[in-house]
Amino acid sequence: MVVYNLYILGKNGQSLFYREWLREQSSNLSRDEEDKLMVGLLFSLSNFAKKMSSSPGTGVFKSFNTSKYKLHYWESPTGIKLVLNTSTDVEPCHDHLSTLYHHIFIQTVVKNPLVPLTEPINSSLFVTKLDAFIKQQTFFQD
Amino acid sequence: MPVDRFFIVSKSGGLIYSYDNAAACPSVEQTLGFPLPFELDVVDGKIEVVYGEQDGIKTGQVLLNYNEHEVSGTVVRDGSQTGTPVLTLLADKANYPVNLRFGLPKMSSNEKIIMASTFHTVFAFSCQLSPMTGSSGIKAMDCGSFKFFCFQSPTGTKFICQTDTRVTDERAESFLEKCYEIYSDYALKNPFYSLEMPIRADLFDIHLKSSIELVDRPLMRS
Amino acid sequence: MARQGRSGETKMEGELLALTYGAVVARVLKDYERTDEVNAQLDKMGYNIGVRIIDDFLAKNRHGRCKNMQETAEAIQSAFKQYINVQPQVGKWNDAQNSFSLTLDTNPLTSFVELPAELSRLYYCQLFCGIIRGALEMVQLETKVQIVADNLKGSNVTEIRISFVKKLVDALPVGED
Amino acid sequence: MESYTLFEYFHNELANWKGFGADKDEHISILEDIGYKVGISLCENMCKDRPRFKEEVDVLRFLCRDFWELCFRRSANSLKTDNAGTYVIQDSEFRTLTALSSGKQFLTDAPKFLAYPCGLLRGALFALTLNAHVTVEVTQIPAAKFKIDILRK
Repeated sequence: MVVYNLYILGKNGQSLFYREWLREQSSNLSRDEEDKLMVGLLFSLSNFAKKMSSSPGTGVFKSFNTSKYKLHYWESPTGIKLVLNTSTDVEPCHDHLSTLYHHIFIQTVVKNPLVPLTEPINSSLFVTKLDAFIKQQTFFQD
Repeated sequence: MPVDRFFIVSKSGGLIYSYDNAAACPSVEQTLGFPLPFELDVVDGKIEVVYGEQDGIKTGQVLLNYNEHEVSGTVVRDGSQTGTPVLTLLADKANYPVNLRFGLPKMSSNEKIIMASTFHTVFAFSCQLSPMTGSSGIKAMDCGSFKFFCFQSPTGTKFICQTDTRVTDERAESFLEKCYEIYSDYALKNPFYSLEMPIRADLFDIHLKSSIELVDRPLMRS
Repeated sequence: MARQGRSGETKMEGELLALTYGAVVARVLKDYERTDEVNAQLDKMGYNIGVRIIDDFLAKNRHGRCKNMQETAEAIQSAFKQYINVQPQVGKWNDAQNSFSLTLDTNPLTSFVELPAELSRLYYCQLFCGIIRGALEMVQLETKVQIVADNLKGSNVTEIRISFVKKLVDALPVGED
Repeated sequence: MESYTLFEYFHNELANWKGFGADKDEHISILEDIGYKVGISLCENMCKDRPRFKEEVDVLRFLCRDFWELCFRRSANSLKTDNAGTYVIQDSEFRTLTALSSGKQFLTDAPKFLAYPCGLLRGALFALTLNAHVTVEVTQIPAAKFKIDILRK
């Protein structure tokens, strides 16, 4: 079980944060371009889930996996989007993403007025806590 | 039936086969006075409830009928040439009370074509964004109330199905691989079938349907 | 030294907020000539607080987005109880069910405040309006929030009116389909 | 207590507010002044049912325990004095700084988050009949070292 990388995107698709722990293939795009692609992907998938469900409001995109990775997606009610890519054997980890948001993002980003909510996060405290959190998880292997 | 929808998408993103057995969402009909207790807006060319869920009328539902007349897009088919824009009618107090029916319309053929092409693009992006080398595109997707699976043949044709949440990845994969066999037998081997064109072959339909039923049976035993 | 009991603690905390707010209002009044400018500044402060504190509220209550104004009203009611220890009443719905009033019988911000006559155009609690407006905007609701009854101006309650304006659509960055 | 949370977000807004004064120094001075006024009222209220403090050091102890608890949700870590009117209060996790960073990041912004607290302390001391000069030093967030000089008449 391995954690590859994490994206945090803002309410309007802004790039807020990116971190990678293990990545063997780059997309050959700039940070900005890759985030935009990710936002577009998530937007399409969320719409897709909404359109294809047979009961209104129940189709919510949560995760997908390919042959080599699994993408876990969690969105806060305020529109902040968390994307975590892991190896395919990791179970859905929405609880982990929501904990990350509630205990780390809120405590170090929302509660720090020096960090705007619409720009890349520049809080080293956030990064330290995030790293420690991810490394503690059973699905993280050094 | 755990398989709600099944599609085949050609390697260039065109929809060449579609099977839709998704349960229709029950519609809700209500007679309402002015002003309406919920908010309507145009979303993707249709009139949708965007906020203000009440009394069985849910966010995301689309307006299907206005006073017994069918609503198509944003206009009601009331006999006039182009139909009358519904939102204008609803804004006028004099037209009340009104009888409105809400629900989720069945996917139109056009919507399916667009869906196929969107999925085709998303599939490609999922490869591009992979942090590991040699990744395929999306194989399985969890959407809360349903799952979505995709099998891409070595030639780039995609076999896609939408199922309920009980279906496992393994069962879906074996189902889709079977569909690929069926496609290869009853479409590709059919001299009257042209590649990348929609499949219209009875034998294909028959074999596909029985394959779908097979997905059911093991579940009924458990 | 005796430790103060729970209710004593809550009361003192409420005072910390109320006294701080009072001193801030006094300062803003000094800096701006016109009271409507002061109201605007208090509203802006509230808005900036609202766009952040909403996450705190939703996280602590594991709340998702509300589906209609009734749920929204209940959530705001519960937020008032949580953050200022006073539960307002919700009522006076309009026919379209998209506008309501929050009525506070006691207002912790104004306990020790007496508004002089020359400041009759000041909306002392404008901060609340900004907070509510900012918080709701972050969950895609554009609303109009106003004080319609002020306990510093002869009313025995503080009444805040919240009206739905429109549902905001999640925007994509420029350049997306 | 959640009502403290609202105060925290409000204080954050004040620390970062661009409307107090034309520059950083004025901003800090205004915040300190607001804190001073509030500190006086708050402390008077807290102490109205208490017996008078016997000695100056009792006042400082009250400040770094009870008053600290009310305003900053914890007790300060230590209180030292030179017995000649100067006191040093250390708090290793000062409440208004803990969300900012844990080190040097945002160090230059720290004064904005300490101005109001310094004012509170100065006001509290005044309420307890002590005129004091209150300053604070931060070399590593979130640890703060407050220096209180009691001014003799």
